[in-house]
Amino acid sequence: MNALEISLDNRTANVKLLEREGNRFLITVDDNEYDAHIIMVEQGVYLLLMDGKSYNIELIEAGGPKKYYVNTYRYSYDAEIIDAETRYQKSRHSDHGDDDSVISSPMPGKVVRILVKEGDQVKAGDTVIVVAAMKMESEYKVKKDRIIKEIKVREEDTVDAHQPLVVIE
Amino acid sequence: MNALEISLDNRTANVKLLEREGNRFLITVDDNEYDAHIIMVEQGVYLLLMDGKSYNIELIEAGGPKKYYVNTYRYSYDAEIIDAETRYQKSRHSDHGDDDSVISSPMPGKVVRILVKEGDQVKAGDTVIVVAAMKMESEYKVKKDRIIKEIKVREEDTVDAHQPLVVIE
Amino acid sequence: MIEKVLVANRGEIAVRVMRSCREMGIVSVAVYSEVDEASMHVRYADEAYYIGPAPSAESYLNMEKILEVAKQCEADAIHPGYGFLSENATFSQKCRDAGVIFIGPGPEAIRSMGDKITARKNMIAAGVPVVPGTTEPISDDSKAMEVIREVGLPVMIKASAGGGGKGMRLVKEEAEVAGAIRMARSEAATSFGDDSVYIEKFIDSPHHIEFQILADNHGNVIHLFERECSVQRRYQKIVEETPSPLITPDVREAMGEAAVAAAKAVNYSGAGTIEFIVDDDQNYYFLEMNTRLQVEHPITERVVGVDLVKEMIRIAQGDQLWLKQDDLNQDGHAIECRIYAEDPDNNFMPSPGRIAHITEPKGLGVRCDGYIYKGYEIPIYYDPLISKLVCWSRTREGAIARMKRALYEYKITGVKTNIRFLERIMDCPAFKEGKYNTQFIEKNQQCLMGPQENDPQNEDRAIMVIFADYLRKLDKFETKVVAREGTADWKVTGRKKNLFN
Amino acid sequence: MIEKVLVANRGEIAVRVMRSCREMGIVSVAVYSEVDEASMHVRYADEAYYIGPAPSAESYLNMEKILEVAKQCEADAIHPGYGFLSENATFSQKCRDAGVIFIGPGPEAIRSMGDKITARKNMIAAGVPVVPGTTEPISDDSKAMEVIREVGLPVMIKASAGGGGKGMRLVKEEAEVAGAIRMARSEAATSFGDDSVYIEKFIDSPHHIEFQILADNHGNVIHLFERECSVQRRYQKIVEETPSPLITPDVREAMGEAAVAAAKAVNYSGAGTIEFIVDDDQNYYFLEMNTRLQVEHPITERVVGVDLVKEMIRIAQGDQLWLKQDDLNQDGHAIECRIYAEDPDNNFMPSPGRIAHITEPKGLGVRCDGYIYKGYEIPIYYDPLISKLVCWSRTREGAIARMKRALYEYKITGVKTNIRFLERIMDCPAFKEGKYNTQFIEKNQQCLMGPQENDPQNEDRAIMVIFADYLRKLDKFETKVVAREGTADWKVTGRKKNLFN
Repeated sequence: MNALEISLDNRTANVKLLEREGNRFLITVDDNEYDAHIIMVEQGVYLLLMDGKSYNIELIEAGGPKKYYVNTYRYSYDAEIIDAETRYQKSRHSDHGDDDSVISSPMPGKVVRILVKEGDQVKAGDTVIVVAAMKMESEYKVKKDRIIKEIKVREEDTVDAHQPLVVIE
Repeated sequence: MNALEISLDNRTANVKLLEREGNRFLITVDDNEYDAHIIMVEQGVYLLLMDGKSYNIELIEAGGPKKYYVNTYRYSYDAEIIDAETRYQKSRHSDHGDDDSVISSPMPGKVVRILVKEGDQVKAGDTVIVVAAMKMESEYKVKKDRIIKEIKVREEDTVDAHQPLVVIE
Repeated sequence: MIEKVLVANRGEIAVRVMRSCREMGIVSVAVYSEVDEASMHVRYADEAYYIGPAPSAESYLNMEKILEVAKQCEADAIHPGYGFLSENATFSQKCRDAGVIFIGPGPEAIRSMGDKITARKNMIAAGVPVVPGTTEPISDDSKAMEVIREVGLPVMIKASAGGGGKGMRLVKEEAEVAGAIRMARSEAATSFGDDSVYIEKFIDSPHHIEFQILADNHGNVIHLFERECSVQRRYQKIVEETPSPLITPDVREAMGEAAVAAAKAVNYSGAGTIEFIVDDDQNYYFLEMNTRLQVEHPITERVVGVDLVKEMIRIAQGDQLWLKQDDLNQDGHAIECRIYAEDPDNNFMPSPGRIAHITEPKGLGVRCDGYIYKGYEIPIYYDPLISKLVCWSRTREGAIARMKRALYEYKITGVKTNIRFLERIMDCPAFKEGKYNTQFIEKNQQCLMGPQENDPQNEDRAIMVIFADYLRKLDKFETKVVAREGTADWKVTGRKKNLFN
Repeated sequence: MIEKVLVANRGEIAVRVMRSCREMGIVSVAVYSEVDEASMHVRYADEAYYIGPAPSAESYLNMEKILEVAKQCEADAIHPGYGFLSENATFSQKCRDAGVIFIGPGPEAIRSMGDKITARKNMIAAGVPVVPGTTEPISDDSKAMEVIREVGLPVMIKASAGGGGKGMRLVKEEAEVAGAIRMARSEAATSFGDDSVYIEKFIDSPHHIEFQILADNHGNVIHLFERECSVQRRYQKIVEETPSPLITPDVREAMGEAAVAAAKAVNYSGAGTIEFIVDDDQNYYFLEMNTRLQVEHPITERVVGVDLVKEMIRIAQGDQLWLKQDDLNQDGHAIECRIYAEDPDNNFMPSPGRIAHITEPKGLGVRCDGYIYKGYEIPIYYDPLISKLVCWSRTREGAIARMKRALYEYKITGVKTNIRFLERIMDCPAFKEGKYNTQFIEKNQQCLMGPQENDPQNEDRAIMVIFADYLRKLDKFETKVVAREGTADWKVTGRKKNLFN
């Protein structure tokens, strides 16, 4: 987890954590290295102290824990954390808006919740299964109206990457 | 859950929910019946509308989800929810500060977390097991330094009231 | 003596009225619509009653229901705030009939100022200058042409019952006259149910300057000086200040006297505002009277040192004005910025939604009259005004500097606001020099809407904070859910304490 | 020109100084101790530097470290706020030596006012009335007896280097004199490293009235009228107001002139306060000078219309005073209440801790200068002052009413505060009538500390809200963790919608 991509409006930056001690972070953002204190002073309100300067930056979750709306003093940005899970979800979304016939997780994880039974009719956008992977819960949804054909796992199961979890038709 | 006791400083009141629809509550407090809108406007900040009057009441959790410090305009109170679980805990605390040799839950529930292994040495006040019962998580602790003799359940197990969970010595 | 006041309004103005009630020891009563149960005016009031569904017509404009609540809770008086029922003669009448004091003028005064032609006639009779034009509704096109030739083109065709830009037509050439009158008439009929229109000479790029007046029920009228309201966008005021940087003391005195005469001409009672349009040579013409408290009243309160709501309540209960004209003077300079939930980068579209976080400006010379709070959901049904930020200083320069400081401190997340846009107004040379008129926004587009420059350093800081937040979430998540399954790399890294001294 | 100011302080005063810096376009620099990383002054500042561990001696009193930061960040000047290094002549000297402007008087003026005997001598020479007593340190007991017989018992034995009640002894009978001198001397030696003591006539139940002055480096001195500071508890001011309800215009003028003379006598520069004790007959005596900004300066700012911090900065950079004595007058009435994190029901013990929730008062005539925010942890290391609530109105009565309204609005949960105690002061007849002196708190115990009456209805409401909160938690918990395992009874109950219309 010490390296990932973060998109900010049209830019995508590579971010890497080199060192951390409490609120102090050594981070590279693309080619720039920074040594900063980053303190959450109120819920979603951050104070960044760096090179003696004091900056106030506020974050709002914008639909999920990995999407943000960021307010700095004069600029606001839409941002997104792009980790392996996001990339996978994105690649799935790019294929003509259709579902795979098997729902799986791109990473090893643990089944948190199964929201359907075999034979259920689900609607486009319904969440079928929730998997905790990469230490975050991820919801897996269908893109069109579907029928749940088979559920291959149970809640609390530990699952491998790409292991079939739910079969739909 | 529609009836329980709430202590407020030195008073203990019987509270009963008669009806509820959204923010509207029909409640009896001891012998008085009230029809009130109770709205959480901010985290811990409540607006109570009753008989046309508007009251602001703020709650702070004071060591656990069942203990409160309550601020009304001119008065502040220490308060505690006394449900079956609390009563049980209290009764246990009253017996000379010693542990039972078997830890159990007074109500049916589900084991959320077991924090010890058999043979572990635990210190006075350590939490041994967490059980979700009465829809709240309750921690069960030892009162003195103990050794864990036997663990009779596993995490996620559903347990009955008074079923032995952990044996200590 | 008024002991209980029902505030027939919501938002910042309802809270503001209740504050004065509380200081006077008066019980305040809120009324609220379905979506306003947790709104600040309900939280602030001593009593609160539900009056109907969210749409104004079914709640805040529901006269019968509001009067019913007033009777039921035994309110002595109703304060209408601004907007909603505040300039409704029928409501003022209904209050009178129901034996509840309407804190504002009687229905007669509202009516005679509400109909623009009647108002013009009254003003002419009282010796108050009006914009040259007709004094009677236009009967036919040839009569109209006569007037137009007299006052000269361009002219405005206006609806007598009008307001807010509706039923208005600008005419630049004689050929357009007949069509313009027809269209204005039709729009007026649709909007106000009255197709009377009249003609006024069009004054290009005027200043908009208004005078605050107070009139009691004993014939005493005073004015509390002017407010310069020329910073407007689509007839909507954004920034107001007092004193006006345009007018000289002589003109101020004359306009003040005209304002008092205007109020006297209609037997006015309560707080009211006489709006003038003023050209660059300080010629001033009566435009209309707002027979209520204005949004921008706080700048007058600060510079004159008067609580206008308290005065309104005292007048309503029959007190004589305790302030005399000679007691009053303008002390220092005050500016108001209106904070709206709107998106300046997207044609100022309203931006309702939930407030994620709010930090309001404070300190010396700052007043922030708002009503939203963290977690509050701004409803889609009402005005997008969030608050009014008022800054005072001994000098105009100092007041602008203070406003910039206050706008810097003001942080709202969750909805878009015009705060940064207001900062650009404060930085605009035309504003700083006090040389602006109602064309200010149009004329200073470059200065006000300049493109955001990219700042990669600022981007990097935002990225770092997002990263830190993500790590914090993982941290929390790990502790909560997948704890004791091994320690992630980054935490091990964090433990290498020796690397940081 | 000062372009960057390091604020060598924390809490509300650091934020307040930075606000004025920002309005002047000056870059502000915060310094912070280990526990203050997330404190408001760090968040507010443009720049922020760590200076050491939590105890003041290792951070906010660490002159070398603060000067090192000032040099490093190229600050032009240091504002010391109040407390900490603000009246430290050595620090003023060190700043001078380091080429950094100390925003305050030079070391000479601080020293000559810091030593009480020297100050007395200077005042006598300048014709400023002082409390009858010695002008030299007491050499022996017989000399002391001579003075005591001259001024008459009771007297106070005071430490020359003293302040804040330390090294003070009240003597009522001749037999106590020798012992009192010995004890005062010993306490003074321990506390201040200087055992010089002197004698002053004891004035019973005096008023404490101070004058604000401003002096530039060009010999110009003005005063900004008085502040009445008699509401004290253990020598700690709680409520201040201006104008004083005690003194008449004649006495005010004479005291103002004395204050100016006092400042001139020590070649004072910057903002300072001359403290007087005043008896019921309005006889006034110089008590001491505070050579810094006072906590209670905002009431003067409001009534006189001056930003004192800005004036301090202008003076420090060598500007001439732009305000003349004749420009100044007292407009209306202002009251300050000091909000402390303390428990009035438990002997005013400090109550540090985490702020669970805060609602600050706003609106017309209210200024709330604070620094805490929701989630902020008030540290145990520093002053328990949370904020200063300042209310203004045209009249004293109006200011009290407004203060009561503001205190009503002020809600802080998580730590105990003195807010309700302050409300009781506002309600106390002696205060309302303006007839009080420094014995006010002691004399009005019944009115101020009256026992809380039980209110069963209020209890019931609290209980209902707790119940609702508990149900909400269950609701949430059920949805999250044990969902889909069946529906609890109370939810079924909730669904019987028909019972509610």
